[in-house]
Amino acid sequence: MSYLLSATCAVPAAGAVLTAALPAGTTEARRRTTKTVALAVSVLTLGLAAAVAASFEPGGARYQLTESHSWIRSFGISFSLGADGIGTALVLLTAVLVPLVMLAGWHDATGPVSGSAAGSVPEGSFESKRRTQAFFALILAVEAMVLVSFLATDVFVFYVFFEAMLIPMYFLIGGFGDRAGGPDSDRQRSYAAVKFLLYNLLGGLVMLAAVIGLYVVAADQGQATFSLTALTDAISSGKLVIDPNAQRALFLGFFFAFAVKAPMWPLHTWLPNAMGESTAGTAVLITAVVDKVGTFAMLRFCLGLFPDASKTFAPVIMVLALVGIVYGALVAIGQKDIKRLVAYASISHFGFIILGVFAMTSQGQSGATLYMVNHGISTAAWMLVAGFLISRRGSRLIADYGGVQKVAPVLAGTFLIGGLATLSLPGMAPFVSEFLVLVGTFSRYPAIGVVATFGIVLAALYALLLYQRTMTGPVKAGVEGVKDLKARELAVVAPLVALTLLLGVYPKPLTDMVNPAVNDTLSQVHRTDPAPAHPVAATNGGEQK
Amino acid sequence: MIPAHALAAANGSGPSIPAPHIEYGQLSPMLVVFGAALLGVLVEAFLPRRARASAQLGVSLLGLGGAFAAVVVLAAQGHGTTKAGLLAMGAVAIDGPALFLQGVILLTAVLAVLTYAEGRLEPRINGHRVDAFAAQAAAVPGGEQERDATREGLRTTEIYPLTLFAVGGMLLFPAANDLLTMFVALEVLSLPLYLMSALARRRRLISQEAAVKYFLLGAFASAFFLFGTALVYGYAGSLQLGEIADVVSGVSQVTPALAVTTQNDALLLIGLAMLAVGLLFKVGAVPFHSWTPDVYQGAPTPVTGFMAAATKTAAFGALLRLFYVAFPGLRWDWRPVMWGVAILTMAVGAVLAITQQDVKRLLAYSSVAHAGFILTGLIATDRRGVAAVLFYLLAYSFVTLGAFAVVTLVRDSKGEATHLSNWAGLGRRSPLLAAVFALFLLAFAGIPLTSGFTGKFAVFQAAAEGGATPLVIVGVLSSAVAAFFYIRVIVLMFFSDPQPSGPAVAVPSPLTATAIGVGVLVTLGLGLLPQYFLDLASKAALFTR
Amino acid sequence: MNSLIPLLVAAPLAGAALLLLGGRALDRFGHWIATALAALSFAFGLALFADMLGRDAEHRAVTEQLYSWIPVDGFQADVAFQLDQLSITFVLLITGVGTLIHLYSVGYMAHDERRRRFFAYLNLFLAAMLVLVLADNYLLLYVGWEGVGLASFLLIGFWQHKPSAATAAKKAFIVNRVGDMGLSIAIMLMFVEFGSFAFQPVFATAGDASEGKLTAIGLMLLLAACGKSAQVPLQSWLGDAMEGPTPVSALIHAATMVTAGVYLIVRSGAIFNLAPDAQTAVVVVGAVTLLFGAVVGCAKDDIKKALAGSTMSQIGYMIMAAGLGPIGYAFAIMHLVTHGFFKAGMFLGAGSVMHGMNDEVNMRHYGGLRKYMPVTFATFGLGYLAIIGFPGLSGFFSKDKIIEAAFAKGGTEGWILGLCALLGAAVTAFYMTRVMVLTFFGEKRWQPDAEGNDPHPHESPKSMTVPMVVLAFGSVFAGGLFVYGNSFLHWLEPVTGHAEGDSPLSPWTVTGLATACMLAGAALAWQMYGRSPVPVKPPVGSLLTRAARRDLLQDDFNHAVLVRPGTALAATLVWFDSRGLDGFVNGLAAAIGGISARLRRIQTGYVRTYALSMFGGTLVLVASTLLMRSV
Amino acid sequence: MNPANYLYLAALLFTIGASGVLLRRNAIVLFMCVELMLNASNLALVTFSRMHGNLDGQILAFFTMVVAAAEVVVGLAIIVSIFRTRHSASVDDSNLMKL
Repeated sequence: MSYLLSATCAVPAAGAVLTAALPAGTTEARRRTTKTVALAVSVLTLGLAAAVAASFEPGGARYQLTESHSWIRSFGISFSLGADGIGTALVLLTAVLVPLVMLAGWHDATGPVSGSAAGSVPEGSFESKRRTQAFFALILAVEAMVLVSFLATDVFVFYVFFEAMLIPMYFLIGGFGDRAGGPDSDRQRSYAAVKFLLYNLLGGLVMLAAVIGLYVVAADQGQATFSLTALTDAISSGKLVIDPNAQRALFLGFFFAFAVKAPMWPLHTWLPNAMGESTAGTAVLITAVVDKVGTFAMLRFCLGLFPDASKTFAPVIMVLALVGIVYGALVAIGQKDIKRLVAYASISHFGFIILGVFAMTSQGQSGATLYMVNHGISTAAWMLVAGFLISRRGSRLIADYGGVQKVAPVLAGTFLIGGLATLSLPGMAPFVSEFLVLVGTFSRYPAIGVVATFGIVLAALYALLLYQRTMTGPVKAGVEGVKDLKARELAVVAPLVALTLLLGVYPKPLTDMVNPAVNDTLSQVHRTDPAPAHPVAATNGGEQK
Repeated sequence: MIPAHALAAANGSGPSIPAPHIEYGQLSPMLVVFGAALLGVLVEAFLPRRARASAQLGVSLLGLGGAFAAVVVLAAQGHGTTKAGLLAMGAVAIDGPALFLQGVILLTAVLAVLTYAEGRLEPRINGHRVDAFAAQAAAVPGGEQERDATREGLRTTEIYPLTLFAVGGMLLFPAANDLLTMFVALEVLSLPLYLMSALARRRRLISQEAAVKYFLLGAFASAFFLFGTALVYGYAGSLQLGEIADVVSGVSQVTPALAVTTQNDALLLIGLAMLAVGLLFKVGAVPFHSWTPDVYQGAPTPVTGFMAAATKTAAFGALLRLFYVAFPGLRWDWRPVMWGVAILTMAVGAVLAITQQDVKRLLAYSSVAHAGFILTGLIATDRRGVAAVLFYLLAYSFVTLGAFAVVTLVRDSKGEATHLSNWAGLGRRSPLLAAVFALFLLAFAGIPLTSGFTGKFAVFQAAAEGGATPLVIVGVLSSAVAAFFYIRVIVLMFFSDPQPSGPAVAVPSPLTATAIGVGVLVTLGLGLLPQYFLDLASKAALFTR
Repeated sequence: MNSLIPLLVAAPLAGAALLLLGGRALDRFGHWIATALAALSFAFGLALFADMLGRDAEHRAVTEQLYSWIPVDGFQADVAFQLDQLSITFVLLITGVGTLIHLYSVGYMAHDERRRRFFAYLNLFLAAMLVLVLADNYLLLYVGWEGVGLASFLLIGFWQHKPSAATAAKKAFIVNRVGDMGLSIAIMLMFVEFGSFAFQPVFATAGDASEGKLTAIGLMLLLAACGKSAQVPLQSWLGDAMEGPTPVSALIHAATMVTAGVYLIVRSGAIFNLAPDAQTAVVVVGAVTLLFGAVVGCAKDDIKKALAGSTMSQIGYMIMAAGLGPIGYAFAIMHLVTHGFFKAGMFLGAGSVMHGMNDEVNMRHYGGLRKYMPVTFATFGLGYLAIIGFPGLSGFFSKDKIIEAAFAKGGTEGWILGLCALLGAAVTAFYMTRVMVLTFFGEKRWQPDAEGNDPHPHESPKSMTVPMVVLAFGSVFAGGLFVYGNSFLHWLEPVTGHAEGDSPLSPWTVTGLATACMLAGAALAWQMYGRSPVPVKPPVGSLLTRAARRDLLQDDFNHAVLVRPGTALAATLVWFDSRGLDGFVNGLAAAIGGISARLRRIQTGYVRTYALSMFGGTLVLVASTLLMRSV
Repeated sequence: MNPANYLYLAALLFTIGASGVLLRRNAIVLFMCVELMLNASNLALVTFSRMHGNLDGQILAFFTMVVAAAEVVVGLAIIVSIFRTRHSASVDDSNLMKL
């Protein structure tokens, strides 16, 4: 048994404890030590994640590097981890983004708590001393829990961490704002944090009922276990037959939680608040990492455990996802707040991911998985640059900006790249995934595919409108002083841009990793790709000459 | 049962009265506690005032510790499992549940006694350290006599023997194997609690009011219990739970009297309902909960903590024994009714807590909601259900005690600052304490990786396996509502600005710190690595009869 | 030799990357790097062309598989290039004209502080355009397709500080996106139908698919072409795109990018040939745009916008020709190439005029410039003669062929199309003569600007005039060269196929008619603008003129039908999101809170009330226990 | 006499006691009503004891008396101390905590 996976999860967890335990940040030097330690831990995690990816053999078993430790025998729970292609891809995404988020939020935890209550944290108070530790420890805690969620091969273990990650996330949202809100930003932020927590908690609790229900149903048929692999094996071999009604109910229980987390229309309204009020780094953590657990879980748990119900509900879900695509984009167009705009854009993108998952074609699901990764990277770039901009001007309102490209061309350029990635420009990573999702959807549900394609026009609208309004035109009052990106900020954006381009031109390593897992998922739901009406002859592509 | 002819036979054979066989060894936990209580009374009578407090503390800790050691030894000897049996002529059952709950009660009591002895919170009076209890309980609040007593630094050290008596009753309550013993235990545990409620040093008026409400309603409930006892006795002709079960299921020999009384099922059913009323009152189930908020608020906070944790444990023990030993045959009659009670309890407790403004009342309603959750486990009517309830009680006791211990620390010039508005910004003033309280609240809310989650999972799983799926769904929804108010408190503590004249957090002595620390450890321990205790609970989950 | 194909793309791409990442250090000579790389790409193109000429017609097409791009089960997208006669034609046009325009820009942008970035974008455009024409499958074509869109966006909006430029750039991209949607759907349809979207397999299997499916694919491709080539109904962006620097208008919005739609349709000939309905749609779009653009061109006073209208109209010709099927494909491309020369030349001329006139674009403020800018006048004039189809110049031959082909379509359809084309030729002559006269003839009408500086019109530097001269050569001779021995037709035939139509008119008749139309149009324009002084302030004009000045109300239409309802919808949804969805959830929370507040009142604080609730509870408990038994 | 009559009486007494608890204001009277309920139970216990011919019920009745006595001690202590504070034995005056 290899311990690589548990090490990958344990390092950030231990790092969180270590960071929290470091001496209080009374001086700038100590604060820097704290940050450096946290960053080092996250880089170490990245190294371990890379090791996981390197030892993952695309052609091998579905779950590799598996390990299992007895945890709560009474409930049939063992702490089992295993990496499949989909999980590994997302582990990599997480491990890449966290150090960048830390670097981007290097100064987010210092200084006043918020614009309005600037004086509310007396210098030298316990809180002002511990804020840095708290911020970075919470990020590491989120990372650890997300990693476990991506690697868990036990339904219960997944559930526990799926749910537990809400708490550090909640404190990140509620405790650390971007200093750009209005006079009642404290109240807004705590509202956002509560909303985030309550929505997700409700989702999680409904899922809890379903998790229990699943166990009861399975135990009735002699499969008293939470092990995902054991359950899916039993289901596909017919040893475990879940009666259709029960299956539908359980599916909905699981799906509800994931749809809240993803978030899918109409359960999305927590996301704009949460992303709008938190720091840019936290917003990235939410939309690029934490929310991915939702879509990831749809693919792994909803489809794997409830194949028939998934098929039953697929059309309904696809329609909701479609509504989400168009709705999210339209509402994004109508936003006045930069970060909320990005949030609604994400809602639109999550629609695509869900579409891909439930199209149940290999293109759709591979596309959806790639989409998760690519959306993570591209939105991170977009959002973090937006955050840099907001921190300079101290406002989130689009109307407060104009002509930034004149004073900060690099910032504007990277912001444009982020926007172009968001609108899935070919040559950039999101295009690959979006097109796969569209093709996958179209090949089974042509009408939905066509309407979803309309989303690419709307995406261009919101992305370019935002760029036009903030970056171009004459320099607005208040923007003159905006400085261009600093070295630290460039170091955050550069890897993201590079990855966006690299995965746009050469996504093969990723697709190779993901494809076998997707095929396995498809075989779990007994779905095969629709065959072309008039397949071309075996000669595929060029090479005749 | 002592049949009349046996007595007659004894008469015939002369004046000698056959001595009942008493297993002192197995009863030693209770005997030790009662012995310590009596010793406490003697201490009160004979020791000089100065020495009393520490002597009482020592006696109590020794007594409780000794009793706990006895419980451990008994359990180790197998009295909880293989050697479980009826003692004292069938009046007391020492079996798994009894020993387990006795252990829980004793541990809670130890921690509670530690919080009683806390002397650093109240300001010193004339150089005397004083605790949370009235200087002289008999004195009129605000009167001359009270002023004198206060000036002399008097302390109501009677609280210790009273607690020991209550603990003795609590130990007996879940072990009581006939209705007589149960009734006596009920009274033995209740009467000291009535008095203890009245002993608050500050806010004596509401303390006295709490006592009188608790007393009158408690006596009222006891009357129902007693009448229920009479009716059940009338039906079955016996007070012993096992024999009642035999009569109910029709396996016992039918005497002429039984032939008449068993005709009348109403006797049995009304009796059962009334017994349930008496016990549901103690656990604080809706609609017998109305005393809880008032009493929890009015009683001295250390007493509230003790009461909330230990009374609930003991009462649920008795409820379990009553339903599982005496009335398993009536399952189809009481289960639907208890369904209703459980649903009402969960829903009303959660909904009413939302609008509370006082932290102690909030915790009181929370305890009502938790009674509902525990009832879902009770309804499972199998061994798993019992194990789940046992585990839940263990988890809940420590969280509750810890939470109330934290409440004692948040103070202003008027004593404890229990109004929630005073808690605003606590997380900024003393993050550690706020974090601890947040942990307890999260455990109450059932967030994974805390003991509350494990417990909730256990009872819901048991309920689902017992076929009570709707109950699980109501439980889940109530949990969501409940989460709302726990989170509200967290928001208040962390994300609101502190009031300028807000309360200060007192630095406790190691006594309270120990209580809180143990609470934290158990909360995390049972959340992260609960297996040992789940095993223990499931091993203990068999009633003897 | 084939390994040169990726280098074609790589050279300008490397240039773009280098210039963008290189930073300030490259400010001084970055433009020369870019120009050199464009020229290098042209050289590679020439080498490949020479190589191709060395092989016989059937073996000229080559493919170069680079790597597997998106491999997912059943879905194979490769980065693979296909170089055949059609694509090498485009390669030479793109890199050739591209290099000239790079050269021209060196002078034109000499004083722009962001010149390095401009050249980076130009290089990026070249790379994307080359990907577009070299791709061997539709998905890779799509990459180039949107890549040129991006370059176009960046270059139209190059002067971002002008809100009008930024708006125009965004508009261009978004309108193009609508077209791109068509291309996406077409690709998806192909994938569903054939399991592939690479050219060769799809074309080989196209015959198996139903006509309905092929029509659908064809219509979607047409939508894409409409977007990129500014055809009705997606034409609205092109006029605004003139906000970009003039070299951009010349290269992207005249010579190359906007003709990509024609390429797409010709390339997909195998599909269109089997979908007559789609072909009909194509010719209708072409014919309508031909006239639409021409009418708009007549009314504009902005020289670049007049030329843009002309571009639209000329591409309308090409699209129409492409819609005619095998009779027209080769001629569409031929006109495309000649148009590339003369229109690029004229745009550069216009740029040269603006350069000398302090960026004045209103032709009513020009006049008599031939004396001040002789080279510009000469080159522009040659381009003018070419576009109106003056006999012997390149436009004469290529347009003539299209008009012939239109008649050759046969039947009523043929007559309608032919007459449209003739009418278009007349109008073309009219508006181009108008441009020519207003700019170079008549009285000088320019005035000092606000600060009192006289414009001092002057000839442009060498780096600008040389490319104009070269292009003028092309405008004059390309047509004759192509028609000589039908060389161009034979060159393309292996790719596009060719069929002779059945024209009701003899070629000479058509030529005669076309020339007559041209002369009539030119004469009318001379009559209106050459014989009498031109008012500096435009006259009110007829209803049609006023509409044409507003681009035949295209923006008003779009605004009323799409923008305003769209904005309203977005605003409604924003409201719905916060009040509706969130309101529902908040309302639910408030409802629970309300229940709680109401329920709280039962906690009266009176012991007797509590006792009552207990008593009542007991009664209910007893009753329900009894009830359970009786049920 | 038919033992059922004793039971009816017991039920009646219990009901009277319970109604008293609900209706009376004076804490002492209220408490006495609880005592009445306990005694009603005692009557029932003794009756049943007699019916079944065993002594369990009677023994419980004795215990009840002891418990009742203990309750009186505790209860009076509490009630008296409240009375001394407020000079009122009405339970309706003890209404500081509510909602």
